[in-house]
Amino acid sequence: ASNETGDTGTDSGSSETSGLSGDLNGAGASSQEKAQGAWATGFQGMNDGNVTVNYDPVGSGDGRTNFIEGGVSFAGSDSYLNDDEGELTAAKERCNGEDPIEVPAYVSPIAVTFNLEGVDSLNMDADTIAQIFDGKITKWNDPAIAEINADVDLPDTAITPVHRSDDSGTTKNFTDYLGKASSSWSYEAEDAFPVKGGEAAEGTSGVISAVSGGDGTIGYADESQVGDLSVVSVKVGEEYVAPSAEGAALVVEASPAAEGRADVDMAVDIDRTTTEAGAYPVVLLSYLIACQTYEDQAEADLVKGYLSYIVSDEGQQAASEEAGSAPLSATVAEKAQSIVDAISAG
Amino acid sequence: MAKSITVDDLDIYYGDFLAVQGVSMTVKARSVTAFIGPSGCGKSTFLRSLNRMHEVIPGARVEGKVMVDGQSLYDSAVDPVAVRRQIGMVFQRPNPFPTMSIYDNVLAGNRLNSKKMKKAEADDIVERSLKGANLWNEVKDRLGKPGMGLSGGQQQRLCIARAIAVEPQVLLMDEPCSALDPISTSAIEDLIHELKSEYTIVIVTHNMQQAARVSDETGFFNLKAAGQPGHLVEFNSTQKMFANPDNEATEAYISGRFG
Amino acid sequence: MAKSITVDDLDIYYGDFLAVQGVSMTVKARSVTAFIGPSGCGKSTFLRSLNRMHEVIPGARVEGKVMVDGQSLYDSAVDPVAVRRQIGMVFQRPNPFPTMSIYDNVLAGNRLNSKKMKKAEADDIVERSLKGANLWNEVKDRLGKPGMGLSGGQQQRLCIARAIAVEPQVLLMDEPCSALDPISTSAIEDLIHELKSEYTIVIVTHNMQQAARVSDETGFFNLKAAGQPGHLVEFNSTQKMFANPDNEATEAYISGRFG
Amino acid sequence: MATTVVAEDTARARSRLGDRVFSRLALSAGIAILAALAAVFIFLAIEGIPGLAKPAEFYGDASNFWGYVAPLLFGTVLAAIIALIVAVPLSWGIALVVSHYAPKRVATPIAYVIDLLAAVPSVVFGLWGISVLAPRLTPAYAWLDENAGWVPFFAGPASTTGRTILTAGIVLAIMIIPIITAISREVFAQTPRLHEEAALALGATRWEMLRLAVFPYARSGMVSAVMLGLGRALGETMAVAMVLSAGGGISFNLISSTNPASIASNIASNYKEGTPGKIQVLIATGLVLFLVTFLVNFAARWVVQRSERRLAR
Amino acid sequence: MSTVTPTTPVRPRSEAVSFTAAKLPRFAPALVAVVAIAAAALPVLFMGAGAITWAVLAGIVYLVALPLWARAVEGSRGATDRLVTGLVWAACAVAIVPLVSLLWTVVDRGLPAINTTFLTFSMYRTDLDQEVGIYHALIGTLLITLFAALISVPIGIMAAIYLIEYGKGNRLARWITFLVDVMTGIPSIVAGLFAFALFILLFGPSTRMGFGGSVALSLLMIPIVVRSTEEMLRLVPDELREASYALGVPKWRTIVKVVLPTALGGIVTGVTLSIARVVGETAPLLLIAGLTTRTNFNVFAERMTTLPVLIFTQNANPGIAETPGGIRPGIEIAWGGALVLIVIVMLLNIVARTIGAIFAPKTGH
Ligand SMILES: Nc1ncnc2c1ncn2[C@@H]1O[C@H](COP(=O)(O)OP(=O)(O)OP(=O)(O)O)[C@@H](O)[C@H]1O
Ligand SMILES: Nc1ncnc2c1ncn2[C@@H]1O[C@H](COP(=O)(O)OP(=O)(O)OP(=O)(O)O)[C@@H](O)[C@H]1O
Ligand SMILES: [Mg+2]
Ligand SMILES: [Mg+2]
Ligand SMILES: O=P([O-])([O-])[O-]
Repeated sequence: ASNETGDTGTDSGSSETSGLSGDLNGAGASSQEKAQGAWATGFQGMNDGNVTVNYDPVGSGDGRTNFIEGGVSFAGSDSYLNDDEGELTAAKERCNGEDPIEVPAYVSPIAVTFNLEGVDSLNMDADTIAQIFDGKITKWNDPAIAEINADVDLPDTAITPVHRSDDSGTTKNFTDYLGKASSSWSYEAEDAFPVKGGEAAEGTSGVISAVSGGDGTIGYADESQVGDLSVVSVKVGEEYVAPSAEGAALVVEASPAAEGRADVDMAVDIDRTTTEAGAYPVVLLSYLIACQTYEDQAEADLVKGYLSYIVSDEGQQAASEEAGSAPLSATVAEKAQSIVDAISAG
Repeated sequence: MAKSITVDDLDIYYGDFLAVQGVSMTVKARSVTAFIGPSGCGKSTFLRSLNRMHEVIPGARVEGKVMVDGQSLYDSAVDPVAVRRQIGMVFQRPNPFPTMSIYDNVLAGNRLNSKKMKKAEADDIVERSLKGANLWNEVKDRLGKPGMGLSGGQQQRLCIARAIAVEPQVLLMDEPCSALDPISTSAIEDLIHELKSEYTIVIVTHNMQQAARVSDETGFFNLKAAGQPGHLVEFNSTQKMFANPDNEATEAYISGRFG
Repeated sequence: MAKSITVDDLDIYYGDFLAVQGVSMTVKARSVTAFIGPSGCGKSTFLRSLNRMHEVIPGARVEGKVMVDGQSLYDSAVDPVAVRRQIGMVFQRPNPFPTMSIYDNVLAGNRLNSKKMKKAEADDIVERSLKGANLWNEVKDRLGKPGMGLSGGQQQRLCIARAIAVEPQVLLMDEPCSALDPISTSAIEDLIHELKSEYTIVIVTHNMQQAARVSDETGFFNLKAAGQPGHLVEFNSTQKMFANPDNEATEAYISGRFG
Repeated sequence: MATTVVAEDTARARSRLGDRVFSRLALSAGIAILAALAAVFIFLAIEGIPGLAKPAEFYGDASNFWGYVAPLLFGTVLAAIIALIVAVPLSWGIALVVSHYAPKRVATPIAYVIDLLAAVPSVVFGLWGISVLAPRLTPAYAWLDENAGWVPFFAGPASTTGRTILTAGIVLAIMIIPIITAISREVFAQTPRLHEEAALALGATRWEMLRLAVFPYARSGMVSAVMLGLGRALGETMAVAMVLSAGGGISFNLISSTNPASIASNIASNYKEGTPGKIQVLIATGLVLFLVTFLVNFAARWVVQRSERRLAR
Repeated sequence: MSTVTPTTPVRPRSEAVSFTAAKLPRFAPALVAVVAIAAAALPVLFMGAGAITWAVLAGIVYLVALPLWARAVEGSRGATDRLVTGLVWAACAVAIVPLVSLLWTVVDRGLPAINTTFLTFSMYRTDLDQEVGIYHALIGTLLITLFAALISVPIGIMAAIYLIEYGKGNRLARWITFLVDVMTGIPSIVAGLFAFALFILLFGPSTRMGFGGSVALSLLMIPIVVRSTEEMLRLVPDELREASYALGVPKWRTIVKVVLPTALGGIVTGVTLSIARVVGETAPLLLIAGLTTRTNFNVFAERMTTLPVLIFTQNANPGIAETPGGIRPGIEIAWGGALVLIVIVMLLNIVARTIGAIFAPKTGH
């Protein structure tokens, strides 16, 4: 195509030109797709269009499998590697026995969004949200909701909770939040939505269409995709916090590292019960998974260059612009930068 | 109950192609009328216009008048289905229904009336019709077998049986014997003789002897030249036609005959 | 170049059904042999076994011997395709190729066998063959038009033209004139007369006069009873057959004749 | 001109060789299909059989594989049946309009427009199903719930978004209409004139002519067409995944938002986030679907053969 | 029916039936239609139902009233015929409605996206402000589908030839016919998984190639090609084959030169249909053909984007709109891509029909 000639984008505004060339292939979480598009664009611009980054949004699980089998150089994943099915060990094997790198790359608030005639915004605590999605609260004028929203005139409409029908990182993070922050949610955090019944929809865009297509619907989705729909402000400490990029980044920064992980592994267990002011704990955190060393020098350079661009200010800003994600906080970004900068050929 | 048919200045078209031009004649009730003429002169086409079978070909149409017992056949109020029920037809090529047994083929037309028929009555119709078509003896043991398994001549007789099974008023036959052997032909001719006391019969034939033998009146069709429409050259009593035709062309055609 | 055909105790089957039983005869080279007999007696079936067309029907097979100029037709070394190229056939029902023009239909046998031909040569073959089939005048202005647009009789003559265009050694004709008018029939009969000086011709016909007129020898087939296989009743010179047949059944059939 | 029936060796050899090569080619093509199918089956078996006996946590709510696959299977079959019930009469109707009712001027555009339908990507069917069709059907579902709630199919509560199994069935129906129509109209149109005229000359109305001459002739083609449509309905992935509000168990309730997923859509939805063990389970469900199409075709064939035998009497 | 003894030949019916006696006036359908529309308007007016309800009610009233009237005047046969005619046209109308709605939706939402940039640019960018297009996916779709057709059309047609011309009724042929039917039920996602597994096995884990997608699509195409071709070959009269054999034409040439051309119209329809069937497939392609922003002309190496995959991924992750409440860029690309895809198949259809018309049996003047 006429836009693919090598000299386009020289005025991309990137401060440095790393002078790399070749193809870099990744695969994984579809949540990262738009952000990956932005990163690829920036990285390709830095290298005068001599580089092509391909990212197959096949899903986190398949992305991890692909990475482990050596099909791609890096993976994007909504959950960190674990050894429930030996994936962590396998990834280590794939990386010549070295611990795989996992760095946070994409942070996005998950909005609880609803469509109810005459109502623009609502406050809810974790318990209320949990009971709604568990099918325990079935009317919008239920006392549990009415109590918190004294100044809203709630109709007697039935609540239709909308959840994801496909396995998804969003669901896992959302149910993780419900499980940890509320006392009434008895299910494990899982990719598959655990409650039978309710309305199910495919993908984030499916949830958005379902929510906007019915009256009295409520669902959860990546905040950047919510558009005109109303969102719930979630109780954090004593405040009700609307989803925001800053709030999301704050939570990630404040969350403890997962236990027993290597230095290069920045897996965190998000602190869903934080009471820090302004923090918004219903977040999705998506990682990049790569190796510390690659056999091929060119591959190592590309992975290193690309990942360090991603965690850089510039990269995070590009993703925020294109995909609406929350830029990593300075401390997290700094640590990630130091890890990816150590990628080498060996 | 048989009908007479009066045709007045009939033009028959296939789309833009004028196949037959300006035919006028009267087919008498309770008689046999034969059409003869060289191949391609429009005999089949004209015959098909007598029971509105012509119009089933896309683009085909007629101009002019066909009156059956005083009713105009091409009147807009006329139902072609009712016409075809009463003016039956046997085609040049045998066309039994391929998926039906011999028995069902004979009854195909009767079953359309969705009258529930008793088995005995149905058996009776089948037997009478097949006997009428001189096929009974050959197929009586395999009435349940498919009609397509018969030889060409047998198939044609099956089609004749099927046509007479619905007891039409007029019977149009387009070279019904061209695929038949002499014995079957003779049986059909006998049948025509028998039927004409009550039916009006129109038959297209290439066989001049057959025309002479079975028909009361004969029409001779011809083409003026290749590519030109066919037209009716002469229509006369068969006797006169074969003994002393009015028209030179007729004489030429009939005397150039043999067979 | 013509061939003689010797048939020895031939049984012909459709699956388990024995259609024709125990036929023996010799068809002389450079002569016309006619087969007559009532419908369904197996004339077509027998004819088709002479150029191995019978076996294209699933389950169909023969037992016995057919020798063409001393070569056994059903020998395993014999290629049926080669047989059919030299023993041509015209069918009871006209079957022009629907995708081809009149011109291409005539040349089908030549072209399909992938012979490369010059345009002039091809034109020549088409003209000769169509003239031979007495169709040239009617179609010479529309050679490029589809063959299916012709009337029934025209189509049949087209098929005859197609068969003689490949210049076979033997020509089998299954009631080639049953859809033809007298003028065309006469032309075909003339053609047969002409061709027999170089070809061996076998013709099935229902028309006793035709058999008498064109053939040198005649075979009479019959069924012993319905459901029984057909068999050859008598095979004799046509003259003898029509004047003074050996067999009573033949006499009965021929004298019960007309047409 | 050759003097022997056994024509020159070269010619014979050529035609023999041509025939041999061609028939071998044809045979190999047939065998290639068998091989491809066998390969798919072996692949499904190798990857899927371990998925039949995993620890219970792999099967969600169910305790074993069969409990997991049963509602999926039910959903697959239910959606396909709805699709066939809707699509088959419509398709045959359109095919008849095109082949026997409409004048050519009208028939050609209709046929053309229906063919276009075949080209619409599944994804777009899905998008259209969610954004256009489902909302239109919501009032109808509410009405059914109120007025026909006693019929188990319409037991309700009616979905407020309209993304029910009935909607999915209708979307599937629209997707298979072009397939069924295209093949049916070809076979309808191929009925020999001779037979149609035979029927008309007996005084048959147009419908009677269709029954007498066209349908018997076209029957095998009509069955093929339906089987092709059924195959697509059973195996359709994306449109169902997008339109259907899945996640329920076995239920004949057609208008609620709790529906069983179909096997194919379930694979597509859950494959991407799946861990290796989970994927084996999903592929095992694919194996089940494969076997089901096998059985359905077996049954269909049996029915057709029986009716043909009855016809031959 | 007269009571004749079985041996008497049949006689014409004694009652003379008029040709005109029993027929509804010509304007009857139109009249009933008007009345039906008016009658259906009543509940619409009083109960406030919408246009759809109105149309449905009117249709039902028409389908009941006209046959009933015909039954009274023409008898049951006429009534049945009219009912069927009504039903058949109704089926057509009912099927056209969603189609038109669908096409309208696609055109309405897709048209704004389409311009030269959209058609000639890929999605490869070096700057976020650069414009993008679907050229790469267009090429990918065309090539992958082309190769899928190159695999399936010969195999499918040859297999159908085997079934009809050679295998007629033998055990192997029966099995193939049966298994082809089974094959139609392979879900596209399974075809994709299969192709993916196969190519990984053959060429290593990092294999991504368009050809893998072609193989997956072939699995979906072949049964359609076989089935439709089979039906069309079955309809070629044996007389034609015999005519050709009788000219000394070998069987294979008869098939190639006589049988196939006669059936060509239908075969072409079947092939077009099969292409249309797979050209919109998403699931199998994402796995094995991957996704890239660049244009790739080589189906045998590297990732290749196709339109359906692009539509799917763009719709799933549409990004954020430039202005709040505006159309998300991915959504616009998705609908634009869908429109282009439909236009491609439309063109393909026209080409196929033209070919079909050129080679179709010529019956008229
Ligand atoms: N379906 C058709 N479409 C167009 N033209 C046709 C059609 N059928 C016949 N014709 C043409 O109409 C003319 C008359 O044909 P018709 O079949 O009526 O002749 P015919 O006298 O019956 O000939 P035959 O004795 O050979 O049967 C011929 O020129 C023929 O080519
Ligand atoms: N394809 C077939 N399959 C089974 N039986 C057949 C087949 N064709 C013909 N027959 C049977 O074989 C016998 C001989 O048929 P054939 O067509 O050879 O008779 P024919 O003498 O040519 O009759 P006609 O004069 O009517 O053409 C008949 O009983 C017929 O029913
Ligand atoms: Mg005629
Ligand atoms: Mg015969
Ligand atoms: O990003 P998802 O995994 O929720 O699609």
